[in-house]
Amino acid sequence: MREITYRQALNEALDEEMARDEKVFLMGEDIAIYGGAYGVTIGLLNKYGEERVKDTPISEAAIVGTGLGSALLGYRPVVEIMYIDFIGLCMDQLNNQVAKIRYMFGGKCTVPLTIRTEGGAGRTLGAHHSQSLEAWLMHIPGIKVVMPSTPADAKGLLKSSIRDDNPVVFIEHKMLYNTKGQVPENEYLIPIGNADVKKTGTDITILTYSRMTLFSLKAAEILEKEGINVEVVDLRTLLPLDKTTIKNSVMKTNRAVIVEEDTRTAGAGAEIGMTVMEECFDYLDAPIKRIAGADVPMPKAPNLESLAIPSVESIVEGIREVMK
Amino acid sequence: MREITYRQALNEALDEEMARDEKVFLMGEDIAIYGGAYGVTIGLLNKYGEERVKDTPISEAAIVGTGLGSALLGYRPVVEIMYIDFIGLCMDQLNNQVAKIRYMFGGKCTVPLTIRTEGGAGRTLGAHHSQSLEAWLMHIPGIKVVMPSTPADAKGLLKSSIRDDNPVVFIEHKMLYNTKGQVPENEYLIPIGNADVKKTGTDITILTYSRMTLFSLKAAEILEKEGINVEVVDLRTLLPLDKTTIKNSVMKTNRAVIVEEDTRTAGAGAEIGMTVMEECFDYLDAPIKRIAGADVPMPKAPNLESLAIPSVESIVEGIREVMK
Amino acid sequence: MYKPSKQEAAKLLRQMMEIRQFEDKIMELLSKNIAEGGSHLYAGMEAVAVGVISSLNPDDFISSTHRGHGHAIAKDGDLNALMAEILGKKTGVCKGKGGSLHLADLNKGNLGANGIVAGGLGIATGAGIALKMQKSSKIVVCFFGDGALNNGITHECMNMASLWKLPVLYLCENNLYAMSVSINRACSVKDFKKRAEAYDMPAEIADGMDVLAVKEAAIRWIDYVRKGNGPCLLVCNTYRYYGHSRSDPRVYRTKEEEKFYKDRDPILNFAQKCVKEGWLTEKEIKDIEASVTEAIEKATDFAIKSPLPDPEELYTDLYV
Amino acid sequence: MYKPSKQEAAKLLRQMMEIRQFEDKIMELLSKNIAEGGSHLYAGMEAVAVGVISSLNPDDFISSTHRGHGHAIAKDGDLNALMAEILGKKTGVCKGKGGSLHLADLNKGNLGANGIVAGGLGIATGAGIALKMQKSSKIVVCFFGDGALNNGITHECMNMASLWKLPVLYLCENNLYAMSVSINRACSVKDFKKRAEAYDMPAEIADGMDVLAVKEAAIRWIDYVRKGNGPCLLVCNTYRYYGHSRSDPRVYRTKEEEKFYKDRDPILNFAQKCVKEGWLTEKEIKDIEASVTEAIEKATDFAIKSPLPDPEELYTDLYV
Ligand SMILES: Cc1ncc(C[n+]2csc(CCOP(=O)(O)OP(=O)(O)O)c2C)c(N)n1
Ligand SMILES: Cc1ncc(C[n+]2csc(CCOP(=O)(O)OP(=O)(O)O)c2C)c(N)n1
Ligand SMILES: [Mg+2]
Ligand SMILES: [Mg+2]
Repeated sequence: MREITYRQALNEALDEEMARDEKVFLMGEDIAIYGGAYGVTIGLLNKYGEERVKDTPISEAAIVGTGLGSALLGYRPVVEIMYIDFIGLCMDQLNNQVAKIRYMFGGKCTVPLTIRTEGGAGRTLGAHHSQSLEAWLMHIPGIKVVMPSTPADAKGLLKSSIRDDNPVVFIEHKMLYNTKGQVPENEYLIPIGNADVKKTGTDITILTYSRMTLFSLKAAEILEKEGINVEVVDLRTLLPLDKTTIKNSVMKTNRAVIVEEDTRTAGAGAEIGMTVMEECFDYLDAPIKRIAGADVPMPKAPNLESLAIPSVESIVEGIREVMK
Repeated sequence: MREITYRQALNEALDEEMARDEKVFLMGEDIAIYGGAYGVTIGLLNKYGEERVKDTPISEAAIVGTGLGSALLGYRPVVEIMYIDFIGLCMDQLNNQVAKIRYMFGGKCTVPLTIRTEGGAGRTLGAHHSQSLEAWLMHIPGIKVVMPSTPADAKGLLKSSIRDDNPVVFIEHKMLYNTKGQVPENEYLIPIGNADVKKTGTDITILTYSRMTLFSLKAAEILEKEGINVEVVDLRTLLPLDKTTIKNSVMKTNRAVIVEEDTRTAGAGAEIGMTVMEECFDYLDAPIKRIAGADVPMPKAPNLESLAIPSVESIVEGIREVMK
Repeated sequence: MYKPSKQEAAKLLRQMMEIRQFEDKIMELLSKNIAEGGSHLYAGMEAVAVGVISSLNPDDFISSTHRGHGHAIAKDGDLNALMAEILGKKTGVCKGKGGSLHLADLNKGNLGANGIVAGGLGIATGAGIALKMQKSSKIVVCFFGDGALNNGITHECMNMASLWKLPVLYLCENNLYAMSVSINRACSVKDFKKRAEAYDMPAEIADGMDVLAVKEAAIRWIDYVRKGNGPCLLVCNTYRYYGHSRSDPRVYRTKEEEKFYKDRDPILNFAQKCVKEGWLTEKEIKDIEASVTEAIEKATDFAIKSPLPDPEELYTDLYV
Repeated sequence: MYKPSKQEAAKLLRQMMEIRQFEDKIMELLSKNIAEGGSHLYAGMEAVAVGVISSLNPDDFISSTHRGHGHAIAKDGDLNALMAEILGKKTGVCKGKGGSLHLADLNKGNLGANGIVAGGLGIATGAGIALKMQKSSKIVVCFFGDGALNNGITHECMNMASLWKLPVLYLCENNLYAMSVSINRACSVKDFKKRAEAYDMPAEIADGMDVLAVKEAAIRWIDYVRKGNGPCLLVCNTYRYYGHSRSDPRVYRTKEEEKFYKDRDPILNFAQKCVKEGWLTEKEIKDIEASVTEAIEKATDFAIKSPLPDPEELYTDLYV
């Protein structure tokens, strides 16, 4: 194995899938000449040409809508919405067309469309470039929602997303692009819908995903020294949730904390929490706790931005409380 | 008091507020000449003229966006999105502009904008005209979300929404427009953010809102005969949630069931449930249960449509289970 | 003027009659509460769907609208399956899950009706991307109403299609109103061709009450698009006879206006022309009409007698 | 050609210099990691903001873009408060909560920068509705980039504004690129005026590198809008000197092209013209420049020394 970045892992996934299946093509703002706002598509224009790597106008609704149209005719488009903050511009296409069309048509079509986007805070970009809106997407039956935390997961899950005959929204995190990790040289896939226990533990379960997995692992290290043995479950896929892994973990530890970067109210953590409630109520020794983003637009000021999302410290603090 | 319909109550609220404050004006598709798809604005064009009752082109994003612009300059627009199913078309305006602008600008503006819309199933209109998307809206800090179940609540809450200096999304239900109820003759307001105990009880709490309040009350009647004494809490406002009323009720009954029409996963019920979990864990004698819509687009077939949302029977059944 | 063969004239007339009688039947079923929910009826506009779609190859694509019965029938839709779908029956073309607003049949090139105004523009334009990448000679006709002209995605899609020279014929059915709002109160420009010029796209306005006029223009523009010249806009001026939906009292338009258009009825006038030009005899026309009536009765019967979907169907067909 | 008074010439030059030096300073702060996050810089485009906004009354409104520093400064923005805002400081014009992408000052008629491309179109058009209802003689100038032209809401708003004859001047800053995508690869029509014609709106294209040319056109169109004639579109052709953001290697454009525009620098050329026309002496220009440098240094100092917001500020200013 070798170490590569999350960005490179994503790039490899796209490259491999494009080489493997000529029906795969890319479309989005600044993905061709520029290589994507965060550099994920660099090099692909030169390798696959303009037809398969399309720069688009700033037309988010049309990007998703035309992605759908081409998918209905047998292509496997991977379209990019530059920031998840802009997803509101294509929510109608995503919710009413992409997600529902197969069902509405009585199963007579498939929509092998992947929508790549990125989210999260950390670069002090302010309220329009720092959001985590996965909760909206979890509430759309008909799509899948994937949010990888490591380079290896990112690669394996993006490849699975592209091969999936269902629409998948694949959400990257801006603060992960430069993170490095071991990634197999050989081709591999990671199945959508499987959580991954990133650290085993016996005292308490953290249910988390995306960048917060890294924060949670660091918190677990600190807590280890205090004798608190934390299990960190990286959900990886938010829709569908891997109820089995969640259940197995919480039935073992009898305590669950959810760590999520999105704003707390009606966030992803609410569904994750209720899943625990419904699957493991009798095993719970303490209330399920959410450590979540503050219910505010993301402020610019760097100190406020840090306060607006969970930190390693606030996770440590929160777990100490539950363990009291 | 007299009995009037939910539709009439809404119409009175608009009429009274327009008469009271010339800064109030209406804007939306087919609200003027036609009087609104569900007849809520009938008569207002004649009374207040074209300038204050504006028919718009089919431009949902612009309807919300221009509503915001006029609110920033001191007007109190009440804009209509004909079906909540179309809210995806203006999610960006709602989430990124309407909800965030006051915070982003350091509190230097107010947005006294009301967005009226309607939702819900029951008319076999299919997947694009039957949704309940309140969960998306609850996840937007900066707005309020109101969903009345009775004519009296509808009137008092719509008047409060219009007078509120914050943006409010006011969600009506298509199956309630023809329902009747006692509505005071004199002017009154109902504060946003207060739940209402529509029936007191001792054995179990139903937390619900909008049309499902009616279903829940019917279920409570049936259960009464079986000796199960149900308390029905009509939340009325989903954002902010009335935690005090929720807490008081569940601490008394020790059991909570959420009845919601929206699709279950990451629905409004998840947040309501987690609120109960966080506020009342130690008082719970049974797991919190969600009785919710099926995780599918709304099917056309009338039998499937009925199955896709909670029914009086499924509520009764669900409560019997919790009481076992 | 386009001159159809005898056979062709019979087919055009038949299809228009099928649509008219289908819609009249749906209205009847709605009034009797046999059909539930809403249906936007195509009566009055038959010349558009039939004129355009009869000029396509069977393997070309269309995307349709909330007013989609006419397009579905013209695109070789099965009357039984369409009627059953509108009633939400198991035997419907979408198994009863779609309904009137979501009639679709991909095998026949119908990419679907749509409950969202302008909701089909993305689908059609994306199909255009696919066809262009396949170097296919197939094309897509994207139907939409005058009301859809003012929605954002229409703009985005037309711009994209023109930029990339996609094989899409944008077909605007201008029936003067979007629900209750007349074009003059919704669209800032009188001449809809200007909307196409904004994307450097050619445009033409045709008489949508005259099936031969529609065909004449459609054939020309289909050919233009098929040859790889990129998209174009064809506006067909037409009129819907019924209200927007069942409960619409139509206060926004006058009885005179309604009469003006009904006097130009696309079916009556074409039938007269067929006789005058010697394409069909009165007798032949009566026979067609009778046979259509029979087909619609059969379809109605089929639909009414068909069972509702099985309850388990609630959860099928969502994910692959 | 528009002829400014001596005082006016000095003011135009001063404002353009303020913007240029402000942006150069931000670039410096970004490189030194004193400023964090992104900033889209206005350098090169100064003639547009200054030419247009100097032609407005102080109580007129503007809406701005993601590239909004120039508009904010020209709309009488306080340099200290703007610089502090970009650094996210408590003393910023939005208390440090907005940042570069959200500079706003309603008291001065600046309805705000916007992180969403075309995000200001609704706000500006809605402000137009309010002004029209008030029968005010104030107007709104709605700034947006060439890239925003192809977004749906632009279409919806322009249609609405023209339909209702709202007092909005749509001001397209055409700097040839939206991030890396050139106008030819994003916009299907070469002549942007056609976009306005699609809404029956007049349009003009002005040289956005020449502050007097901008002013000349702006004065005319502001007057047109103020008189109640409805909206119009003014396109100013211009160029941004820096990359789209800090990390942009600018592979999508040539060094020759960059040089071509830098040779037409709006500040240098206007300064030369001022001398040539006798509006200002070289000495006066030097003095202005020096005084601007001092103001920018002072603002930088102010911003850097200002504290971050108090932690409690996280939860304030959300609801009234
Ligand atoms: C996005 C959206 N907005 C509003 C509606 C409600 N609605 C359904 S049909 C219609 C009018 C459409 O007018 P037009 O496009 O001219 O088609 P027509 O009905 O005249 O055939 C409206 C407003 C909708 N379905 N979708
Ligand atoms: C809706 C939306 N899509 C994409 C972006 C990312 N983005 C920021 S600026 C920009 C280019 C804008 O180009 P233009 O409108 O021409 O303005 P310019 O940057 O050239 O001044 C893009 C794509 C965004 N902020 N908002
Ligand atoms: Mg119409
Ligand atoms: Mg540009």
